[in-house]
Parts: sequence; C-alpha cells; structure tokens
Amino acid sequence: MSPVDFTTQLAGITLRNPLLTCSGTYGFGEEYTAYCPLESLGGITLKGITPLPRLGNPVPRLAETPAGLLNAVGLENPGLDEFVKSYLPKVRMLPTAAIANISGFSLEDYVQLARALQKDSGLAALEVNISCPNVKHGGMHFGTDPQSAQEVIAAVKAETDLPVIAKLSPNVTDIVGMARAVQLGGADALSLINTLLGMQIDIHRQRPVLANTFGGLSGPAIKPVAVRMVWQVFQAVDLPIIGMGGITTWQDAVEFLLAGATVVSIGTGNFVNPQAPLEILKGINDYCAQRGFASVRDLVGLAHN
Amino acid sequence: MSPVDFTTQLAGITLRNPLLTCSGTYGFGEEYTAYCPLESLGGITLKGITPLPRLGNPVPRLAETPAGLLNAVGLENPGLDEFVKSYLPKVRMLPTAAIANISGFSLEDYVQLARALQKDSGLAALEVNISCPNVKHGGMHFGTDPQSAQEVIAAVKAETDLPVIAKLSPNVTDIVGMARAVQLGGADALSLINTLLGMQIDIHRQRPVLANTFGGLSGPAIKPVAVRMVWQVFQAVDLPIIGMGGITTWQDAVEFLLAGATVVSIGTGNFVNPQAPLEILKGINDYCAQRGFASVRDLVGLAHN
Amino acid sequence: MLIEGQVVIHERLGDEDQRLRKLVLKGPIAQTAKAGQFVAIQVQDFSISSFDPLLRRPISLAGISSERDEITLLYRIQGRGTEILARAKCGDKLSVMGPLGKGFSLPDEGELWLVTGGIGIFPLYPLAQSALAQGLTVRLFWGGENQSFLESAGLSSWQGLGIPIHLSTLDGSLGQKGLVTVQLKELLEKHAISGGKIRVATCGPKKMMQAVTDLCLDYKVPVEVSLEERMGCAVGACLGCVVTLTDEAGTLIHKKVCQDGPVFQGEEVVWDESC
Amino acid sequence: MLIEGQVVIHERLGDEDQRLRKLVLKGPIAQTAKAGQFVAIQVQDFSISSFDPLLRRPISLAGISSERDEITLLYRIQGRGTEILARAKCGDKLSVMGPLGKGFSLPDEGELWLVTGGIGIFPLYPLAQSALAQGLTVRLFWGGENQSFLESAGLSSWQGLGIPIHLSTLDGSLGQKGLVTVQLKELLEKHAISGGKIRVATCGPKKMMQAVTDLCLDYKVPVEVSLEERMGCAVGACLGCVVTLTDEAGTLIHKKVCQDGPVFQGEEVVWDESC
Ligand SMILES: Cc1cc2nc3c(=O)[nH]c(=O)nc-3n(C[C@H](O)[C@H](O)[C@H](O)COP(=O)(O)OP(=O)(O)OC[C@H]3O[C@@H](n4cnc5c(N)ncnc54)[C@H](O)[C@@H]3O)c2cc1C
Ligand SMILES: Cc1cc2nc3c(=O)[nH]c(=O)nc-3n(C[C@H](O)[C@H](O)[C@H](O)COP(=O)(O)OP(=O)(O)OC[C@H]3O[C@@H](n4cnc5c(N)ncnc54)[C@H](O)[C@@H]3O)c2cc1C
Ligand SMILES: Cc1cc2nc3c(=O)[nH]c(=O)nc-3n(C[C@H](O)[C@H](O)[C@H](O)COP(=O)(O)O)c2cc1C
Ligand SMILES: Cc1cc2nc3c(=O)[nH]c(=O)nc-3n(C[C@H](O)[C@H](O)[C@H](O)COP(=O)(O)O)c2cc1C
Ligand code: FES
Ligand code: FES
Repeated sequence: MSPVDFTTQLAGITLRNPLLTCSGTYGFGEEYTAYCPLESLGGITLKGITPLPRLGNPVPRLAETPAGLLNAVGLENPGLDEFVKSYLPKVRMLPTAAIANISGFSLEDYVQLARALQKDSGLAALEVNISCPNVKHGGMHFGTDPQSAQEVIAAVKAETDLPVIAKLSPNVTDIVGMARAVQLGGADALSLINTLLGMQIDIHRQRPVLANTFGGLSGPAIKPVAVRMVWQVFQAVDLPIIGMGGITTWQDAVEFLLAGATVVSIGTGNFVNPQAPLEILKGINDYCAQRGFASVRDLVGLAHN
Repeated sequence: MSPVDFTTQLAGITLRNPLLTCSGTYGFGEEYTAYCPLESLGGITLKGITPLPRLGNPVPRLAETPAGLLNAVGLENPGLDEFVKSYLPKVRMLPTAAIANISGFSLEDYVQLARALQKDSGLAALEVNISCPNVKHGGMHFGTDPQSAQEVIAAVKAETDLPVIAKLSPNVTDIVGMARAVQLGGADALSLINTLLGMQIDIHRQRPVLANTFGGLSGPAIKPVAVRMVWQVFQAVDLPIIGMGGITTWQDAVEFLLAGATVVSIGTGNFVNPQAPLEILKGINDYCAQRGFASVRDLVGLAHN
Repeated sequence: MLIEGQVVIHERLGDEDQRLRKLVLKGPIAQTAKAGQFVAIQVQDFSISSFDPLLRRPISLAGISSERDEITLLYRIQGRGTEILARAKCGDKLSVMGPLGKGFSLPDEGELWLVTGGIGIFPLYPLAQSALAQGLTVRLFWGGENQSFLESAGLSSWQGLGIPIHLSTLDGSLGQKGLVTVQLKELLEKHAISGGKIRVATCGPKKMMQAVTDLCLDYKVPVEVSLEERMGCAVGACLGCVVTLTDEAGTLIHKKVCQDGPVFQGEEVVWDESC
Repeated sequence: MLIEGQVVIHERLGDEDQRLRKLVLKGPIAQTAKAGQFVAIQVQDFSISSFDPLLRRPISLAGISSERDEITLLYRIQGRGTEILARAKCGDKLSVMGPLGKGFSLPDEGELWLVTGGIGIFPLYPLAQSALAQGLTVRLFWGGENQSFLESAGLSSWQGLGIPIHLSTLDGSLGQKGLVTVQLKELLEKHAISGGKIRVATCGPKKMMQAVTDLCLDYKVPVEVSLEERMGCAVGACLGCVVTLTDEAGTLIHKKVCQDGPVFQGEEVVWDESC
C-alpha cells in the first residue's frame, strides 16, 4: 500500500497536510510544542491581531457549556508593531506555515494591518477575521453585512501580496451570500466558521457568567452548524474552504473534508486533547489507506456525489 | 415558608405554571402521560399542523450530535381537517392548556389555519411557526425576513381571536429585528428559539446521515445561543417570551427565566428524561423558596439588573 | 414506566470478538412486559450528568422475569453509546424507560416459527418461552456469520428449550451454509402440502426480514416482523421513527416503530421505504 | 506532558460532609514537577468518549513522589466535573496534562511562612516538604471553617512535619476563632522587631490572599500568591485565564495563570481586577 498523499494546495500555498490550528486557540505557535510538534501540522493560524495593543475583556472570559465553550477573550493581543517586532521573527522560524489573523474596527484598521504584512514577512497567508463577536463596536458589522465584507476583503487584497482568507461568521441568515460577497471582494479562500454568539447565566449570582455578557460558542456543540455551512458554501461558491468548528476527533475532520473543506482546522479540540492534531492525522491516514484513497484531496466534497 | 406562586400570565392566558412542552416533541398530548401527568404542566404545545396532511421526510429523520439532536421530521401531521375532527376533541379534554402550532408554505396557508382555530376550539393560543427549517420550499422564508414575518403574524392575528405567539428562527443575523417585526405584526408573545440549521455526515457511507440532508439542531448544545437570544430580545422588545432550546434540568429553566423568559418550554429534554418537567418544577420551587422569592414571576429577567 | 434499574449482572456473552454483552437489571419493568417490547436505556449511570451522548438507546427485552423483578438485555457493542453502556458496573443504576411498544402476538394454536438472523435472535427467546408455556409448537430458523457467533449469542439456551432448530451460517461452520431463508422455504413447502397452521415471527437484518415476508406471502403464512429505526422520544411523540406501511385501502401511511411497533404485520411493510 | 495516569488510590478525605477526595495517579509527571504547579485532568476515563463536560479541570499537585512515579491530587467535589471525577475507580485511566505553570520559589535561607485558608492548603504540602528538605524553617498559618474541615483536609499530616502551626477556625472549634490573618499579623509584628528573614507563600480565597499580601507589604515581607482562573488550554495559548498585574513601570498588564502563574508576586497583583 503506497502512503497516502497529504500535501494540499490552498490559495496558492502548499501545505504539508490539510491540518491547521485555529486562531486564538494556539497562541503564536510556541505553547503546544511539548504536546504536538509543529512540523507535524500543515500550518498554524496565529492569534488575531489589531493595529493597537489590546488587553481584551475582563475575566471570566470562559464558560463551559454542554459539549461547548464560550469565550470572550475580546481580542487581547500585543498590537501590530509589537507583533512585527517581537513575534514575527520567531514566527518566521516556525517549522510550519504560519497564517496571521487580522481584526479591525474600521476599514482603515484592516488596511493598516494588511499593508504591514506581505510575503516577505515569512507569513503564508492572511486570514481576515470579519467575524469576532466579542468586540462591542465594529467587528460584528463587517461579518454580517455582505457589502461591508466585500469591501474589507477588497481593501485587504489591494494592500498585500499574501493570499487572503476570509473568515466568516456563522451568525448570519445567509452564509452563502456572505461567501459570494467575499469572493467578489477577491478572497482566495474561506474559513468557516467562527463562533456562534451565545451566553450563560450563573443562577447563583443571577448574573451572566462572562464579564462581557456575550461570548463566542465553539467546540463539538457547534459542529453540526459548521458542517452545514461548509456543505452549503461548497455547493455554491468556487473557493477552497478551511473547515472548522468543533473538530476534536479524526472522524470529525473526515466529516468536514467530505462536506467540502479542503483543509480542516482544530481549535477548542486542542484544549480537550492537546494531541488531537496528531491523532487526527493518523486517523485520516488510516481512513484513506483502508478505503484506497491515494490522496486526502480525494475526500474533499465526496459526500455531495 | 409560604408556597411559591407559580401562576403565570402569558398573552392574556393564565397558566398553572410557567412550564410548557415544545411543539413536535410532545405529540398531541397523550404520549407522555405515563411519565408526566399533564395536569402538572402549565400547558403543552401541540405538534405543528399544516392545511393539508403531510407524511414528512423519509427516514433517517434523527441524528445524535454532541449534546444535541438533529431532526428532519419535515412537519409530518394529519392536516387541518383531520386535526379538527380527530384530535381537537381529545385536546379539549386535556387537563392543561393546549397551544396549537401552525405552519404554512404561503400566507394563505397561515390564514386558513388561523381562521379554523378560534377561542371556541378550546385551544389556549396559536403558536405560529415561521421557522421550521426542514421544509424545502417556503418555511424558512417567513422566518428570516422581517417583512414577511410581520405580514404572516398580522394575517394570522386578523383571522383568529386566540392569542398569537410568534415562534422565531435562530438562523438569522438579527433576532431583535425579527422580534420587532412580529411585534409590529401584532404578536402577543414570542417563542424563542426554534432549531439551528445543521447537518451530519456518515463517514462510512460518505453521505449525509439525514435523508433530508439538513435538520434542525436542538438540545443542550444550543442552549447558549437560545439564552443569548432571549436576553437580547428581552432587552429590546416588550413582549412576553417563551424560552426554549436545550432546557433539560431545573438549572437550565432558571437560566432562561433569569434571562427574561416569562415561560419556559421543554423539548428535546423530554427525550432525555421523560420526567424532566416534574423535576424542573420541583427545582424551580426549591430555588425560589430557598431564596425567598414569593413568585416565579420574580425571577423573570432578574439577571439584567 | 421510568425506573432506576440496578445492574445485577453485566457480563461478556461468548467470544470477545463478537462484542456481545448480557445486562440484567433489577426493577419492576418485568411485571408488565411481553416479548417483542423494548426499553430505552440511558447509557451512563444516572448520577453522571452528561449530555453527550444525549439520547437513550433502544434495546429489546431478551429476558423477562417477573418473579425476580428482572429484565435481561443482550446487546452488541456497536458505537459510542453501547461502548459506554458496557462500562456499567454491578450496583450502578441506569435510567430505563419501558416496557415500550407492542410485542409479538401469539397464535391461539398451531406452530410458531421464529426466523432470525444475527442478533435479531435476542427478542425471540421470551417469545419462544411464552409460546411454549401456552402449548404452542415452536421452531427456530437462525442464521449467523459463523459458529462462534451462534454459540456466543446463546445457542445453548435455545437448545435447552428442546425445540427443532435450523441453523445456517455464512461460512458453513455450523448448520447449513448460506441464508436462513433456504431452510425456511424448504419447510414452508413441506407444510404447504401437509396443511399445518403456522405463524412466523421474524427479527433481524432488513433484507432478511423482507425475504422472509415475501416467502410467507407466497405460502400464505401470516408473518410478524420487528423493525428498527432511530429513536428520539421512544413513546410516539416526536415522529422520528416512522416506517412506511400500506393500509387496507393501499394508501401509504406512516406508523411509529416505538409506539405502533416495533412489531408489524409483514404484508403491510413497504420495504424499500422503511428503516 | 500528556499521560494516561492510572488511578492507584482514590478515596474520601476525612468527613463525607467536606466532600474532599484524595486521588493518586501513576505516571511520569512527578519526575519534573515542583510545588505550586498543577495538572489539567480529564474527568472521565479516556476510554469514554464524551464531550460533556468538555474541558479539563485544573488541580494542584498536592503530593509529588518521583521515586514512585506518583502524583497526589486533593480536591473538593465542587460541581459537575469533580463529581464525575470522584467516580473514577482504581485501575481507571485518566488523561492528565502536566506539570503545568510555574511553582512557588524557595528562599535560599530564612523562614518560609505558609498562609492559607480552606483547601488552599493542598498545594502547600509539597512546598513545605521541599523547604524542609532544603533546611529552611517552615511555619504554617491555616484557617478553616471548623475543626472537622481542618482534620479532614490533612491536619495530622501537617502535624507530622513537626513545624509550628497556627490554626484558626470561623467557629472557634479549633485554634483561634476568626481569620488566619489575625495570627499572621501578630507574628509579623514580632518578627519585624526581631528582624528575621521571612518569605510568605499564600494560597486560598482571594480575599484572604489580598489581606495577606497587604500585611506582607506593610511589613516588607516578600509574598507569593497562587491565583485561580477558569482555564481553556492550560498552556498559555487561549488567553482565557489572565490576571491583571502592574509591571515595574506601573502599567496594567495581563499574565496567564496557567503559564506565567499560578504563582505570582503578591505586590504585582491588581486585586480588584484579577480572578
Ligand atoms: C426497537 C429496537 C430494539 C433494539 N434491540 C436491540 C437489542 O436487543 N440488542 C442490540 O444489540 N441492539 C438493539 N437495537 C439496536 C440498538 O439500539 C443500537 O445498536 C444502538 O442504539 C447503537 O447505539 P450506539 O451509540 O452504540 O451506536 P451509534 O451508531 O454511535 O449510535 C448513534 C445513533 O444511532 C442510533 N442507532 C444506531 N444503530 C441503530 C439501530 N440499529 N437502530 C436504531 N437506532 C440506531 C443510536 O440510537 C444513536 O442515536 C435495537 C434497536 C431498536 C430500534
Ligand atoms: C491552578 C488551579 C489549581 C487548582 N487546584 C485545586 C486543587 O488542588 N483542589 C481543588 O479542589 N480545586 C482546585 N482548583 C479548583 C478546581 O479547578 C475547580 O474546583 C474545578 O475546576 C471545578 O470543576 P467542577 O466541574 O466540579 O465545577 P463547575 O463549577 O461545574 O465547573 C464549571 C467550570 O468552571 C471552572 N471552574 C470552577 N471553579 C473553578 C475554580 N475555582 N478555578 C478555576 N476554574 C474553575 C471549571 O474548570 C469548569 O470549566 C484549582 C484551580 C486552579 C485554576
Ligand atoms: C479562546 C478562543 C479565542 C479565539 N480567538 C480568535 C481570534 O482571535 N480570531 C479569530 O478569527 N477567531 C478566533 N476564535 C475562533 C476560532 O478560531 C474558531 O473559528 C472557532 O473556535 C471554531 O472552531 P473550534 O470549535 O474548533 O474551536 C477563537 C476561539 C476561541 C475558543
Ligand atoms: C423532533 C422535533 C420536532 C419538532 N417539530 C416542531 C414543529 O412541528 N413546530 C415547531 O414550531 N417546532 C418544532 N420543533 C422545535 C421545538 O419545538 C423547539 O423549538 C426546539 O427543539 C428547541 O427546543 P429544545 O432544544 O428544548 O428541543 C421540533 C423539534 C424536534 C426535536
Ligand atoms: S421515537 Fe419518537 S415517535 Fe418514535
Ligand atoms: S488557560 Fe489558556 S491561556 Fe491560560
């Protein structure tokens, strides 16, 4: 049996395998190395950055829900300058592809971030987060209005020579409409999905658990919604999809590939099992080998046939 | 310690207590009587009906997900005439309030259903399902477009003397906008939330698990989204809310009350524990008694203070 | 009813390869239960409050002892739910709804033929017991993968009943090689000539039950089939578990496996649509 | 590291009312662990694949035995996660990440005073052991609800160390009635006069740690505090568990309890914002 081919093309970049880690769940790449060697990953997506440094929301920032996690980190990050100065040099040395994740509160924010991050930065791509639900002003707006989404992506695209991945919010009536809009804006790929907006109430204190009241729901609980959106967008829009939302086991990853994701990304799953990426790669490999698939690419969208 | 007052007013009806069961999960009231006496409930919401009989979707109609359930029953029901002839006489005799749930594929469908169901039918209220995501044509439309939602509710309201409850879909960008629209349409109360649209893929068969491909996600997994929507709508819209979505334990029920629900409704939770309503009532009672709340009404929206 | 059934026996059934388990639970369900009915069991001890897995699992009654207030469930470890169930220890308490559905019916006289494949055998044992207690003649046709399976799944208990047994295996390691329907057909043919009064009850893979039903219709023998479908409520409230049948007028209708079944008249079932 | 720790001992600690448990796990975590570090433990046997509850639970190392490859966790059954954890049986395998975070530091010389309330005592025992092994003088101030709690939570083990112990209880049933800080203040006052070299390590309720820190600052005694926050990743990757500190320049900054802590210098902590 010849080995399964894992190499994957995404928006012009070649990835060792179709496995990424999600922005905000894998720091800037150094935190999980004792559990999962970075060279085993197709790439990592870095924590979202904004032009200015942010302390983010007060604690509690996390709440556990049935098979899910609410987070309201609020985009804590060192800001663009500090990122370029202190983090980027280390990121360049990482033994895997690194995708920056950028967030903003205005079109100008995105433009500023995109301008500073070009191919010579050593990054593999830019993921544009137009969907973070935690920030009180802006954020939500770009991610739920097709017109603004298109504009942001077009502006970013005009500023950087890096491939541009548009990360969509699931908190919309029409995910396909959003995907079409960012395609018009020039997106090279799509990340689906960010977190669902949720909240939890502490019945003893009679107050919201999260200091920010609302948070983003991630983890296995949201997987059925994420798979559905990947499925719908795969059918309607001709862009490669990075599928995410609740992937914790190799079966979950295969489910996303079959639904139409070219690449899958592990977020909250890392918290549950810091070796999840390794186990998932092994599982995908065995799945392909047992069924005679020569390449992981053969799985993409197969359940539509 | 005086007993906790459970009586609840909802859209002009008086309920024994603020506990309902959700449409589609409690049949027409006869199925669960061996586990939960109907007279212990504030009321039940009947399975959704349409003008004509429907066989619904093929099987499999159900798929289990992490802490959730996908269903694609597809509105199987005996149709209006058979409902009035064979079911309504029994429903009238039920020892608790019965709320009919009506669905349609056109404005005329809703009008026809509303016209046939008046106060003299013995029903306590009409819940208008503008949100069932399972039906391929229509259905989704009314539930995701504010204008249509308003029209449907206004049309129903014009035809029946029963209180009208608008049941909203969570698959929208702006739940508050939808709630405002149905308020303009004349809704007397809101039901929040229906199911989230999701799907699951069988990785062995490489096909969607549900015969209908998509299904509605219910159960504990969606509770954070439901609580968030109840919270948002409570803040913005002055209509009583029937909160639902994942309620399984008394703690869940209290969470919805604190978020702003006047009444709570148990759906998938009945499948997990057919005595859930009884345990929830006891739990709410003890919670109120221990904290000195004279009435369950005192809990409604308390977490906003 | 809803009980907290205490685990009295929980053990491997036969070869570990077969992944079969025997679970005996203490509780009053046995009092009102009959063969062909099932329970909906929560797979984790009720003191663990976890919503994953969320739903109860339907398992047939494979033993009903009203004297001892015990029910026996025989099951195959199939997926996540049954894997977790298999970890329940003696003394653990499992939440069980039941007895659910309508069981098999017994003819007043004549012969009851049980035709089954694989673990479809499990609900038939209490049926055989009731039939024998009522003085009926019982005959078993049972097909399985191989000898190891048949022996693991309780062959010796069946032999203990002293009834005629027609075995078949796919690999020929025990009984006739091939499908259970071959022997069934032979015997139906013989009885058609002798004119004995027969009823068939069948449970097992859908394809087998369909073939059995076809044979029975050919020979004008009434047949009851036990169907499976994914369940939500298990009491008829959610319409999750419907099967398509034809009513007397030939119209396609839906019935609920959990409440109207799991046992249906074979001739009513629309095979390509159900299950 | 990530290990599948086998449950060697799992037993009630003291009075059942206190809902305390002792859990000893076999595995190589002990090799590199030091006092003040913690593990992130999955509450169900890893062979059960359930995502509810989803997250690991952080529990401090209350015993570190590198010779026997064992770690000891002492915990209170608090909610759902610890309730499920409490059902783990000897032989079960639990997935454990650790050792995590940075532990307490030991002074080179002088006295180490441990000041704690409630179950904040648990991580301090290995710290006392290390300090004693290094020849330091150790003194314990421990406040609890009542005598039953203190005895349940391991008072006799502490007495076995032969160090001076200052107990206080809210109801006066053992030691002084009142808060632990009363005795701490008295002794700090004395030592301020005698001029002995002291370091304080504290762990317990936030209010207590804040009061202890304030006292220590008053008396210019260095103090390390062990903070708690809800955790996602437990390795510094998610920014879920931040605490607010002031850096040297007086600027408010965030640090991560899981990676930068859980032990911080008391004077850095911004109490009203952290935890
Ligand atoms: C009326 C009835 C009686 C049954 N009696 C027995 C019995 O006596 N012994 C036995 O071993 N098995 C029996 N089954 C099948 C048994 O219910 C399934 O094997 C079991 O639910 C699988 O659960 P799982 O979590 O291990 O598998 P998974 O595949 O992980 O289950 C996932 C979901 O699919 C459902 N599901 C999977 N297989 C089936 C199936 N065949 N029928 C219905 N739903 C299914 C589960 O309930 C669950 O909701 C019966 C099924 C029905 C409907
Ligand atoms: C660094 C650290 C060390 C700890 N060491 C110990 C110890 O040695 N012994 C002990 O008994 N407890 C310890 N705790 C507290 C312990 O983690 C919580 O009691 C436990 O997580 C409660 O989980 P639960 O599911 O039983 O409770 P629930 O209240 O149901 O938990 C719900 C959620 O809240 C989180 N949570 C609840 N309480 C706390 C808390 N105090 N701190 C952080 N997260 C919390 C849980 O992790 C979970 O995500 C420690 C906490 C931290 C942060
Ligand atoms: C703690 C946390 C922080 C996150 N931060 C970001 C972020 O900075 N930018 C972003 O685009 N997405 C962020 N996300 C969303 C994830 O990247 C991912 O889209 C989402 O969690 C769904 O995947 P999962 O269920 O596998 O976690 C964050 C998620 C979590 C849980
Ligand atoms: C099997 C099933 C059938 C349903 N049928 C209907 C229906 O006919 N009409 C309707 O308005 N909602 C229907 N619903 C949605 C529920 O009434 C409820 O809004 C939803 O399930 C969320 O609540 P839960 O999580 O408590 O189940 C159905 C849900 C389920 C699980
Ligand atoms: S499982 Fe609900 S109707 Fe049968
Ligand atoms: S728990 Fe993730 S950073 Fe500390």
